[in-house]
Amino acid sequence: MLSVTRRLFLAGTAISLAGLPRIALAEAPKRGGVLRMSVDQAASVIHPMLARVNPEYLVTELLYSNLTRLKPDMTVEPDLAMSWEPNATLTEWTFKLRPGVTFHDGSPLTADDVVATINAILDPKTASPGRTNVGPIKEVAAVNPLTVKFTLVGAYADLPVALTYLNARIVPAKVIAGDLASLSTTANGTGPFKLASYEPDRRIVVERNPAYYDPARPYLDRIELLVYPDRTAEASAMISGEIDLLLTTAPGEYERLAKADGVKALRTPSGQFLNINLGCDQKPFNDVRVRQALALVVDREATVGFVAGGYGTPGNDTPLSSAYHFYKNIPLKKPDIATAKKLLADAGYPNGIDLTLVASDRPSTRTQLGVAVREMAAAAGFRINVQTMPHATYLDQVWKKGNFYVGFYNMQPTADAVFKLLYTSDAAWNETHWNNADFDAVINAARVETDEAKRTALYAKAQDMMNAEVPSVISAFFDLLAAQRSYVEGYALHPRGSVFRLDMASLGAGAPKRA
Amino acid sequence: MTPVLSIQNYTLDYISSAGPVRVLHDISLEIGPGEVLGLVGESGSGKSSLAWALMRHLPENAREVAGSLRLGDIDLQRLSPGELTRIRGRRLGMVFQDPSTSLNPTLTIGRQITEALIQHRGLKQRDASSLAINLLGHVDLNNPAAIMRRYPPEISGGEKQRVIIATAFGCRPDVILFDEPTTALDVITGARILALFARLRRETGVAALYISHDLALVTRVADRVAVLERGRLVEQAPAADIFRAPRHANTRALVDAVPRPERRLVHDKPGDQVVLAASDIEVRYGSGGLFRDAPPPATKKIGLEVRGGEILGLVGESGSGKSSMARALTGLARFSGKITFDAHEIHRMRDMNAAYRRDVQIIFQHPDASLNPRHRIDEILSRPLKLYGGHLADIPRLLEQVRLPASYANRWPHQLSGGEKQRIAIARAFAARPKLVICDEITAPLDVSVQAQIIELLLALREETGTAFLFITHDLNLIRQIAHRIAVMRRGEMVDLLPVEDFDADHVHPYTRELMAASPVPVG
Amino acid sequence: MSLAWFARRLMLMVYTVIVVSMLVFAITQILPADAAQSLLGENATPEVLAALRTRLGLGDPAWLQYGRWARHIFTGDFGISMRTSLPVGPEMLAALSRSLLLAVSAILVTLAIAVPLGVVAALRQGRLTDTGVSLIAYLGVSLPEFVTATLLALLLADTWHWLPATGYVSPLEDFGDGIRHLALPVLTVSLILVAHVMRMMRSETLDVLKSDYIRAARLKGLPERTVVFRHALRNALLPVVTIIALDVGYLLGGIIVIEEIFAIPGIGRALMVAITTRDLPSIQAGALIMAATYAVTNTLADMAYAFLDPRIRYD
Amino acid sequence: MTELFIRLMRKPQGFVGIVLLALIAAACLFGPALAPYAPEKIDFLGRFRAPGWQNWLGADQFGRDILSRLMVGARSTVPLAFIATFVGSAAGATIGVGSAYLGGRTDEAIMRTIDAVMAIPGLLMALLLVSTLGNGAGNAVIAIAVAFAPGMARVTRSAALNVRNQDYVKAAIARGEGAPWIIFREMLPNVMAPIVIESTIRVSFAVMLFATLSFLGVGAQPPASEWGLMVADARQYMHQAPWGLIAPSAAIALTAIAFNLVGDGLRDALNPKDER
Repeated sequence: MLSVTRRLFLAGTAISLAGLPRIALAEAPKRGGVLRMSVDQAASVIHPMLARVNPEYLVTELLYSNLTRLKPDMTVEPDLAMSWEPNATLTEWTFKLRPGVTFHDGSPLTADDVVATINAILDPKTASPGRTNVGPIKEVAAVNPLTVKFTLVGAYADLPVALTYLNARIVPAKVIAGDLASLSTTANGTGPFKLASYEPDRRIVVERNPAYYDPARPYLDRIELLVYPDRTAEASAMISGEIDLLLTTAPGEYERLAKADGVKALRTPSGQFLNINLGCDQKPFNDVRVRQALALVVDREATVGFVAGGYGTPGNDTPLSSAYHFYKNIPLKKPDIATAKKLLADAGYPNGIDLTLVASDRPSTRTQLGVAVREMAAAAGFRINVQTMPHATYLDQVWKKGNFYVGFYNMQPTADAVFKLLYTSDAAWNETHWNNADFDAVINAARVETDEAKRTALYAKAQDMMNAEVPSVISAFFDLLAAQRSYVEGYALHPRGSVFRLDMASLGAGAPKRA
Repeated sequence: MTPVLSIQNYTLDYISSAGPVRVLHDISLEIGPGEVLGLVGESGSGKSSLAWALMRHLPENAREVAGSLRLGDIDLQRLSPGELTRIRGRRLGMVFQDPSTSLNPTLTIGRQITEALIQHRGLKQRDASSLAINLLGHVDLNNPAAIMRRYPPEISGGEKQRVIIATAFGCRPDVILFDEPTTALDVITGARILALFARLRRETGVAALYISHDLALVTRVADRVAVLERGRLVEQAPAADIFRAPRHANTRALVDAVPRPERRLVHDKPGDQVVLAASDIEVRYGSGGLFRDAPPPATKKIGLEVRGGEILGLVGESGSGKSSMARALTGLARFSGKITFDAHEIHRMRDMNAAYRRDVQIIFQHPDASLNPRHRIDEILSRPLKLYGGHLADIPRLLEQVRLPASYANRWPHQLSGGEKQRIAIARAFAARPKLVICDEITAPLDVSVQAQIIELLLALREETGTAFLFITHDLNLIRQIAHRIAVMRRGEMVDLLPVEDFDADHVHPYTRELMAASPVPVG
Repeated sequence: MSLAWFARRLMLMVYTVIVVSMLVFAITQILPADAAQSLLGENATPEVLAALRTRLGLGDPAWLQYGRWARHIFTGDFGISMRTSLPVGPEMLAALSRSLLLAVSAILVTLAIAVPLGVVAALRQGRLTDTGVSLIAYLGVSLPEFVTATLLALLLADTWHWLPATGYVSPLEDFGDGIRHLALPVLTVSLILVAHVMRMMRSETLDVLKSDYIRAARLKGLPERTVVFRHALRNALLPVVTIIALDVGYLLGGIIVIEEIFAIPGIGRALMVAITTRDLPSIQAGALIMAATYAVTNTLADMAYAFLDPRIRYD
Repeated sequence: MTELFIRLMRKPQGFVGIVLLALIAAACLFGPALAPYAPEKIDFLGRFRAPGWQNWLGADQFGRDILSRLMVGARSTVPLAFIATFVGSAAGATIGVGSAYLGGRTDEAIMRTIDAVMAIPGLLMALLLVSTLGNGAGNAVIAIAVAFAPGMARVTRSAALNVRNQDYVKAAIARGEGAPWIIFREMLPNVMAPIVIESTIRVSFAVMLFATLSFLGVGAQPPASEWGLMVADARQYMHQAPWGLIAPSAAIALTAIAFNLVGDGLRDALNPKDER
């Protein structure tokens, strides 16, 4: 019985083929047309293993495919893999590949390509950001041309989710064996589109891949990506009809877009958040009372207003927002200056405390959070000096080293991913050095627990622990904001923020003809 | 005989922030047909204002208070702008002081002549061109067709003035105004322009108003001379009479101030002892570069000696190298050669010690530029005293020495007149008690009357101190009045070095002779 | 204006480029937070960083790096962008061509507006037209580009919808659309340039009108029209060649902001992106190309000026 | 000095410029005392409040009073621009006068190098320097000063070269005066006028350059109320709250105009046209 539920839960099959929601539609999406869209920064890296920012993820998603794909509800569906199955201890996973898939150059996709890709990502020399995110993989091997077996370091229930990771796009083995760096300027993937022209700071054009494995998709003939570094300008371009789709916008522009004719403003809650990282191994934040005091001065509702322009949800010092699967709704902390003062006094700071909060200049919301918190905290005796610095300097000098700075994170696909990224002792980016053994144990138990209820309970406990001990102050989650012309169909904002599914988009009535 | 140009009771004011300033008082003048009237006056006498009034080109702050200006039967003051363009150039021509700025540098000579001919004589372009070539040939320009295609910067100053004269005469006006037409030119070039003017006048019989500060020159070109002083007409007389029998006291002073070689002002003999000896002095400005040839030397191996108490004149046209000698001797320009001073040998600037710098002083041409505008007079005079020893208490004495009141010590240079400034510069030089003073064209920008006073002062100081002078000038008449010996320079070379008595002798260099001929000596 | 003069002028240009290259190299060499770090971002690990630094040659002494860089540039190789892995040279030159399109258009617009206005202001010195022109000029030189750009975009694009707010369309691909997209940035740049050129034009015209040869032309009896158009305008216009060439320096700086705001993929924005991402080869190439453009423009302007003005030609 | 001031006030541009400068100076001196609110006081309910009786010039995205921020911000904008110009001018003037005094090949070499440095546009130079030195107002001041120095050197040098050829300098050399006396007592006082005029006008460039650097995110840093930074912040909300954009823009423009006017006025006052 157990194995059956587990299989139902963990294994994926091609029955839930992508495009299923489409069946409900009376009309089939119109084929053809050119979609012009904007991104707010250049996709300067189209090497799928090295991409780091959303526009780059978008381009690699158009050109390549993963084994699995993340659905808007944060569960997985098949992509290049038709189905998968773990062993009983969750240490070995077998993936069956979709037959007949070809790369853009016409060569067939085989298990060797998958093996080579995963190995390349895991190779430190590749310097792929995805190295620590694709799961605890010990070994990957081709069983036969269409079957791949992953052997893991330990039990891990979320491997199919991990393989949706944005750098785990499958590339041909021969490219990896030959000139892997060539992927910086050329592309050879199995994705729905092929690279037509690449001028990173000006325009990137992709064209329909006629050999895509799903003959129905993509619907569009061509997508043009234009770079609009200025959000205001980007929104103006959308309003004037220069562009059909913009991936992300600012709250101020969102309201203008929502009011504009022919524009549909898009919004979805997400797990993207800003936090204030507290170095729990150093004075003064090694004292839990100082951390709690700081958590009590922050007006979370107001922060959503100040930082997210009202387009967000308040945070409760845990990294899980309501967009996550295992989110626990804990009553929201309210500002309590008196208690905060008392906690500070108890911790040995009756006359207040002087601190320097570092905020990098990108994105600018980091500084806004700093400024808002500085003013809110002043009442309780925190005298905070906000220091801004260029992002590169911040990464070099402060990130993972400082004990009081503003962090910014995208939503992760799973609860495990975000905890293991930031808060466990063995986290990839253990910024807070909270190093709480109890918390580690809870997270480790949850990642091998297959019972949904027990797992929910474990993650609830983890969230309670963070809410109580405040390794970092998480006061607001951002909603993702975007906009499209109303004739664009089939596009939906994905809460993950970095999944786009433009193969589903099409142009409906009223779309301008573009050569 | 009706006058072609008549000025009756003309009075002109300029409005300044301090109120109206009268520049012309009740002037009445007439020019008959074919007559040349010379108008003489020192700077500020209002002679140029009269010219501008006639040309109807007065500044905006000018107010014509009274009187009339008539060209034949035309009332110049009542002309509309349109009518004016038909009078200017056509009936009333003008030749300007500085030919190098009076031609548009970016239009060809041909264009600038023909446009006037087309405008005033109604010619077609082709006819205007051939007429222009004729006219240019007539003013003794070689290869007029080629000149037509040139731009003003490509031809010399004398040639430019000929072009302007050709243009003025070419439109056949009734009257031509000449505003100091030779002042900006070298002596010899100026003399040739005057000769040209005389010839054209004979040929065309045009009437002219000839304005100049130079009384001697005017008496040679004009039939009648009018003397203007501070806006008042003090005398009108036939040119031949004015030197012989000036009636007005002011005219007499002006006449007396005009340098005449035969009237020597220095009568003693210099000492025998050589104060300064210079030999093989060569000055070069700038050096050759990768893509640049070295310019020719400004002086070529010049040697000269100055004896105790002697006045040595150094004469030449602009560019002859005479000022470069002054710079070399005072350590302002790099030079090669040898200077011997008081048994001290100097081969380069560095060899000039404090004693030499004290003993050899220089006075510059422009009094405006030689005093630092940000220093008061007492500070200016205190520098040599501080450097060479002396007492600040001497400043009143220094001022008195140059005939200035002691109260001037507190003044700023801009509060002084040109002559007064030059006196301060002289006082500064003599504060060092020098053995040799080099005067570099120190009277050139001054009016003749002021020039005479400065010369008188210098000679008086020489009496007192026994200082020797190296007196550099382009004015041969002036230097022949005061120098013991005169060196003549041309293009960096010394062509003559003669005692002043020998200047009438036969063995003078042809160039010197030409220079003498060109220096206008007053008629009478 | 001899051959020697040409040669000297060219030597000066080469000297300029050499000095600039050393300066740019020196400044970028001591950039903190080295390129490898910013390249790898949050995913840098010590061993990966070390490997990358070696690959980029960041460990060598500065003069060695400069020598290598200069030698490559001499052969036209500006290196590979650390950010995009594309060759920097072609990228920057393509960006430059787009910037030059903007710059040249702006200069043409400026000349068309500023010259007549400046001359009119000079001819009507002290009157209402002159005062009006002066006010515009003061406003133009007193508003930073980012303010003008924002306000113009707010009015002309967002409020009145006359022009597209931003973006770049190559006029080679779609001429009409390309021009429409250029309009706002060109207008912004021109506004500031117009102010400057207009002031210069006014004072040059005034100076020329005061000159002896204009007086001579008037007293020759030429009609005022001929005096202004044939004699004055020509001489007043000549220095504008040099002024414009000097303004190219400002222009090249100004387009950094303009291109950033109007999303024009020109060299200014390429440089801005390079500076924020510490992409050394791109910064060095961009700055050098920008300065070289300025040097070349000035050399050409000097030559044009010498060619047009007989005063210089026969010096 | 007073005479100069009177002459300056008599010209319309001098008068307007001086009045504007006086206002700006008052804001710099007394801004924090006069401001109706603390410049960093956030007010959740007052976000994007339109200009009115509560906030005369409106409020920004944090509900901070824009008028107060402008008044306090004057202090972190104008004096810094002033300092940057002063430092740049002083350095440039020293190089310029020195170069003119030395003359010859040294002068040639210095000036050709200065010309070469000027081939790098000012803003680019400032950007490169700031990215090297690190973001921040202090470094922006240094960068602006460095970017200004070559231009000032060129202006000063051409004026100084003129003075160098004046007879009073030659007289001093012929007298045997030392270099310091000649440079500082004979030459410098006579090139002060062009230096002062040029510097005054350059303060307006400095204000704008400083604002531009802040706008590009490398100058003053939040929560400073530097004007350029205020514009940059307000740009994001310009359709919601255009007053946040217009007020600091106008402040920058007025300051720049004031210095331009005074500079032009000084030019006229220091070179009085002769009255015939």
